[in-house]
Amino acid sequence: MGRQQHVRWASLKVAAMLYAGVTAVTLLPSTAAADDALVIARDIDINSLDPARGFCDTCQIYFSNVYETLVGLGKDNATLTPRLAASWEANADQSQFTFNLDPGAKFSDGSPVEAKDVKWTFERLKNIKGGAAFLMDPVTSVEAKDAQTVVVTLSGPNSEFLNIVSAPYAGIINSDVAAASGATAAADAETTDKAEAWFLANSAGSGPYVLANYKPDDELRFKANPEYKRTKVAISDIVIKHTKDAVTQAQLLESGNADIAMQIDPDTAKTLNTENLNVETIPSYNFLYVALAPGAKTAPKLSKEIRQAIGYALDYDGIIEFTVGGQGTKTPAPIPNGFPGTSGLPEPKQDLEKAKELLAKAGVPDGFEIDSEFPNMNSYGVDLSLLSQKIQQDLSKVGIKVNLTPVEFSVWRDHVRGDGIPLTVSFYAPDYYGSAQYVQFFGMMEGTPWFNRAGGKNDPSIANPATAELLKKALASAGEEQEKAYHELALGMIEDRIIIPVVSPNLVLASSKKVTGLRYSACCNLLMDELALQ
Amino acid sequence: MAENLALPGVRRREWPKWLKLPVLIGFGIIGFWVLVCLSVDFWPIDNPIDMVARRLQPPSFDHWFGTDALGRDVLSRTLHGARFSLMMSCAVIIFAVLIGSTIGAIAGYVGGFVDGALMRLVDVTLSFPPILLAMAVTAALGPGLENAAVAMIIVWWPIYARLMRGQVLSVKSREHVEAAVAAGASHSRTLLKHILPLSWSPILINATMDFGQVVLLTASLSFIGLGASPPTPEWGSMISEGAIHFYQWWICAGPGIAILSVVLGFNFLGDGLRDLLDPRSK
Amino acid sequence: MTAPLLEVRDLGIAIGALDVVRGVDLSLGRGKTLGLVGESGCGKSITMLAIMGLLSEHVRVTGSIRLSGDELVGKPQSALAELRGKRMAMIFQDPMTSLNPVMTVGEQLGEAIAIHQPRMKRQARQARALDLLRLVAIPFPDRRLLQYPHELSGGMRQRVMIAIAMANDPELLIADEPTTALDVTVQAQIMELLQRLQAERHMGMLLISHDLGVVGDIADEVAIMYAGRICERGSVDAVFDSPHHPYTHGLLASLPQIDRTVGKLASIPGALPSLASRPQGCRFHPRCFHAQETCRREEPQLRPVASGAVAACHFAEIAVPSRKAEEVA
Amino acid sequence: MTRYIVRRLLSLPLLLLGIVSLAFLISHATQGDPLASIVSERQMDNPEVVAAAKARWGLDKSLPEQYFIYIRNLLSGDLGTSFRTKQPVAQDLLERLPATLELVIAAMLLGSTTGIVLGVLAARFRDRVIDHAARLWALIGSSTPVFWSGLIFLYIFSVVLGWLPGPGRLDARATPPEGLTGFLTIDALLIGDMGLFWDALHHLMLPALVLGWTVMGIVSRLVRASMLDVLSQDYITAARARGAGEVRVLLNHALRNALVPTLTIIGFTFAYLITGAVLTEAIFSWTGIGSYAVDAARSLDYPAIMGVTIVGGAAFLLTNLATDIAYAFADPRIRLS
Repeated sequence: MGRQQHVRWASLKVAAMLYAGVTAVTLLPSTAAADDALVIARDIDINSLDPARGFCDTCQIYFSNVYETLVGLGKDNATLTPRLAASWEANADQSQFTFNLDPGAKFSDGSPVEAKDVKWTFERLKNIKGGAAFLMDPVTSVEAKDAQTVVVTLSGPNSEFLNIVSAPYAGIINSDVAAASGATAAADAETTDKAEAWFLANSAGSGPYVLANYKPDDELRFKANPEYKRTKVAISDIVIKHTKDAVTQAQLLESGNADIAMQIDPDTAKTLNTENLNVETIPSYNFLYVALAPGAKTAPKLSKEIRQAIGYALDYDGIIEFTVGGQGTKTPAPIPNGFPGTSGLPEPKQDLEKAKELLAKAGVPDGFEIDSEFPNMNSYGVDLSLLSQKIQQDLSKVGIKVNLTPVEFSVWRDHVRGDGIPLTVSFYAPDYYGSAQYVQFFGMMEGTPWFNRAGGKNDPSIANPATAELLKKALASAGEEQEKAYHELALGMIEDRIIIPVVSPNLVLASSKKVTGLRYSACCNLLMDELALQ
Repeated sequence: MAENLALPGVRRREWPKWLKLPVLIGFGIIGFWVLVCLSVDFWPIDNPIDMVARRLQPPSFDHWFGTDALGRDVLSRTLHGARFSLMMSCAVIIFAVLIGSTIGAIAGYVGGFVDGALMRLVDVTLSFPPILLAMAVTAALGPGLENAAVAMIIVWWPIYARLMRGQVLSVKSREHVEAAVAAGASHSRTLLKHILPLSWSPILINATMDFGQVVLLTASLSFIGLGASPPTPEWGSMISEGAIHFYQWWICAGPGIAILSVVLGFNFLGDGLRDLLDPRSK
Repeated sequence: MTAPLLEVRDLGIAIGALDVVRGVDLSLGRGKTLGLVGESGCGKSITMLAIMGLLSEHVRVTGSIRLSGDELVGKPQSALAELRGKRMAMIFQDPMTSLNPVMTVGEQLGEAIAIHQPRMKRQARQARALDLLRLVAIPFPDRRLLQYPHELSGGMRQRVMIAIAMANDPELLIADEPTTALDVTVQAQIMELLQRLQAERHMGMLLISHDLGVVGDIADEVAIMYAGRICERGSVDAVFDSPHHPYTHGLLASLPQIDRTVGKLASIPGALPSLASRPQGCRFHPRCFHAQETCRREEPQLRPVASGAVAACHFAEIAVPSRKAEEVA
Repeated sequence: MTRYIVRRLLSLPLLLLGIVSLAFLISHATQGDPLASIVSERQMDNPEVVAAAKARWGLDKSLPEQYFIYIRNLLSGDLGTSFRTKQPVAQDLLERLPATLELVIAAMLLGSTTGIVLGVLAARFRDRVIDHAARLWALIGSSTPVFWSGLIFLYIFSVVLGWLPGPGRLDARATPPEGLTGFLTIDALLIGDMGLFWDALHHLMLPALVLGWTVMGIVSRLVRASMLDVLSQDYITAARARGAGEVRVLLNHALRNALVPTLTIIGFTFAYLITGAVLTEAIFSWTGIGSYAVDAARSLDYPAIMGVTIVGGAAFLLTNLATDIAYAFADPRIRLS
């Protein structure tokens, strides 16, 4: 740039500023930039906006609203409803599914949603091997019979497959647009796909909204997708504002700066001035659990008796009182209450006598020391540090001394997977409606994450031989029989006491009175197209 | 003399009162906390990690500073917290001084390439803003009070190394040292017997003045979540726990005032010390 | 008869309980030069600061200081500030430390003008500053305006100080040892300049010095100060030719002269007493070769002596042989 | 003078290399496995996935190799890609820089003006009540942990009194203008939106106050000391002797000289400001480099940690250099020698 130009540019800026000053004075009474977007306050924990890579709560919300799944979940959080697939049928043993796509469905660029997009999306989800790739584990092939028909073949019977494809991570991507931006579904996609950065700035779905803007640690902005016709979208602009803590979320809501606050904990909810707010506390499908790892490197002896003793030593009511101010429910098994197989499970109870008795029987009447690391974070309104300290106190009553170390979540993940952590706490939220995912995550059988974390490789004795068979049975059956299989699986997991769920925190749905249609969905967390402003 | 009496309003006294008062206050505050550290076990207060009352209770007669989210007594936790803050700062300062002055003494005494290399390391370390360096180190080593201490030693040693090197350089050329070398004293003997005793005082003074800063940085690291682990009643992590329960202001108040008073105490001492040693203000 | 330009009566200066200066009387007419002579620490500089009103509020000033009949003691600082630099100006001992190091010569000169002639235009001020520099005979004055004090030589700096003092044509110029900090070769030039300016502008000049030689050369009258008091005062001729106070005598005797090579104050043993340990009686008696019992008890007052001067010595008439007589002998 | 600057500039690249190397060493001395923050839990046992991830993030190479690759990329302005945001670290830092600068500059302005005023008053009225009060206030300022004063101020001004807004840079409903300087107050003026300007200013006030307080403590202490020094100089008496009034003496003569040594501590203050900014941003949800650093440290996002430490170190180094040069320029005695 020449000097002359430079000077001119500088004087231009000065002029602009002067102009700004003058107009500012004349416009003084005007209010802040009018922006009638609906504002949602929540902690944005996005790890990716690529459906094949992202795996987090905010991602779940984002994918549900920007991409459409083949099958949806009804308002009862149990029935499946048509979405991209107008209809579907399964073969007799539930190992092959045929989806007939809605011919009217269009992506945000106006092109129709076709079978090839479904095939591409599912293959990419599987091949990128990202966070939600496990959803595609049962799938052996996806075939586009014609533009409107997709046939998915599974490796075995799976009665939960329809629930799986209702998970937001299985939302269908516009394959042409994405492929043009470096995305690929090929077998080596995990190394050759270059589209992750593109997905941070663009969306290619058929959902009610499209991505308007994403600024990490700041905001995630949506705007209505004009091509979306399935439901009536009432609000054209929605922004999720990154708001880390519950107190700030509450403040934003109270001051009218936010319309919905998603992570207000029950303690904070009590302090809310509810004059202009709707505050509803409902049971959630999320739960927090204590996990024991008998096979961890530094673990003391953790026989089944000792594990059960620990189960009896915990003060479940106290935990709920302490962590969520009483706003939570007990969860007997590591499957959320209300999911298949959970009705009629025995409620956990504290019984110190029995705990001591079991410890004596196991040869450790005076207790022992055990190391515990926990992720230093707040999940679903529960401060894990608080929870761990409460557990530390409870166990001290039966002579078990817990040495606590808080670590960052990523470190915790690394440790829990590596040498294992003898005693820890963690949390789980459903990816879709269905009980199999819990068995596949918590069950004591070869290959599940918690079997590995609990040290199943060092101590194969913790395996529960019945699990694999029962799961197979559950997946191949339906109705009563399926319910019974899951029930038995749940009882088995309670008996194992590797995973001891301690609290299912209630969810606080807080919004301004203007907002209607706010509800909690088991698959998708928040469905924005149902929202409206009065 | 006449110039000193000129108008600017600068009155000079032989031993100004203000110079002594802050030092006394500083001694008082630090003395109190040291006493707390030594005797807190015998105080009639609750156990700092036991849940002794209902949670989140505002200050009352039974719990002067209220209770926290786990129903623990904030006063008791604050008093017990003194141990962690003061002991940790002590350890950090001692190790930083030992390591720093050893390296500085060697650099200053040996000179040449060793000096150059060590001093470049000092320069580079001092080029980092302390908190970023401490954060990077604790993040790498993993959170925890011990690792935070290591991080802070890494942050602080270069300061003493530089100081000690300067001292050694200035003392080294004095006559009695040169005489000792001429008389055939070994290097280690010369360094230990003739040089170090003369080089200590500025380092000690600096260490006192840095104490408050170490307390602050420890608490900061804990506040970010890179320091002490629960249920340790460490002030920084107490404030960070309190920040979650923002409306229950009393959870933060105790540890906050504690940090403020300790740092203030050391700053008072440091200020007094500086005034004493600065010939200008006498 | 009009009031003298400067009249100091019974001036006392005290800091807390300490008397720094007591009972000082001075008088200076227009166009005249008064030399105030004494060792460092005798109170001459503080006397001068008192006249300028530059003492800190912690210092107590009593007595009377009149500038053309206008009483200065007790005047508020703001009123004094208006007089300073306009009707009375001052030159300091060390031109290096008394010029602001971060301001150019031009800025400082300009300031001196602007303070008292705020309405003068920038350009007029510039021209005036240039005139002033020419007045004090600084070579390349226009270049000097943009220079900083440390870029100038010592003599040049003192010329700048003098130019600043002359900025508003003061009636009274106080020069506090204006040549002490300068090279011997420059000293004479500066004194010459001062003398010339004084004559041209008809100013009264109060010259403070510990150097009797300089004072003898240019002053009309001289006052000798010792330990906060005046011990002898009179016309230069009277005091120099026949000193009546032993201290004056000692000072004169220590003057380096062509025929004598004696060290400074060689003829006066001992040293000036400190503020806190001033002796009873005559303050000079511990060093006086002629001290008697009376001297230890009673403080002598100024009284007229044969030469026409006044001296504060119990034995003014007999104690000191006439200087001339000594020389003859 | 020129030689001094040249010498300082020549040592700069060497120090920068030192900074980069040390930062690299520290972040690779880690105990945690960085893969844990990239690869998803269920895939960690799949060696293919792990190998692919290692290859993708360059973690399969030996340490020296990684080091040279890092240096090479650094020279082309590439600080690597953040594990957490999945964006280039350089881009993340650039996006957040204006927020931090706006906060730090506001705090610096606030802190140094109040600090200078307090320092001048304290020196002028040495040993009087005003001196003691100013010194105590400054001392408290530099002794209070910002993360605590931040919370207390938020509680008082935002919750109890409701005078100022809570955390954040703008109201949640306001949209910041895009593509301008990134300084919200300036941008708002540029587009002539007074409402937005007040909003940004209101949000800026508390954090700037909290951060500025610590600066004020340091500045006022130093200004007081150097004012005392300057006020006893001959040229102050000389200025009075030419009739300069009290204000002129204090500001034109004394302060002008006293500020020269004060300049030297700007570099020193910068270290405090960064420490303060990290904590202040964390409390006030200020999307700047400070909160980025905290998030990076918490999630073991090594590229980001390294980026922040390197950029912070380089900024610190440059500030020190700049203040040293500025110091030399401010004092004509040094400038012209």
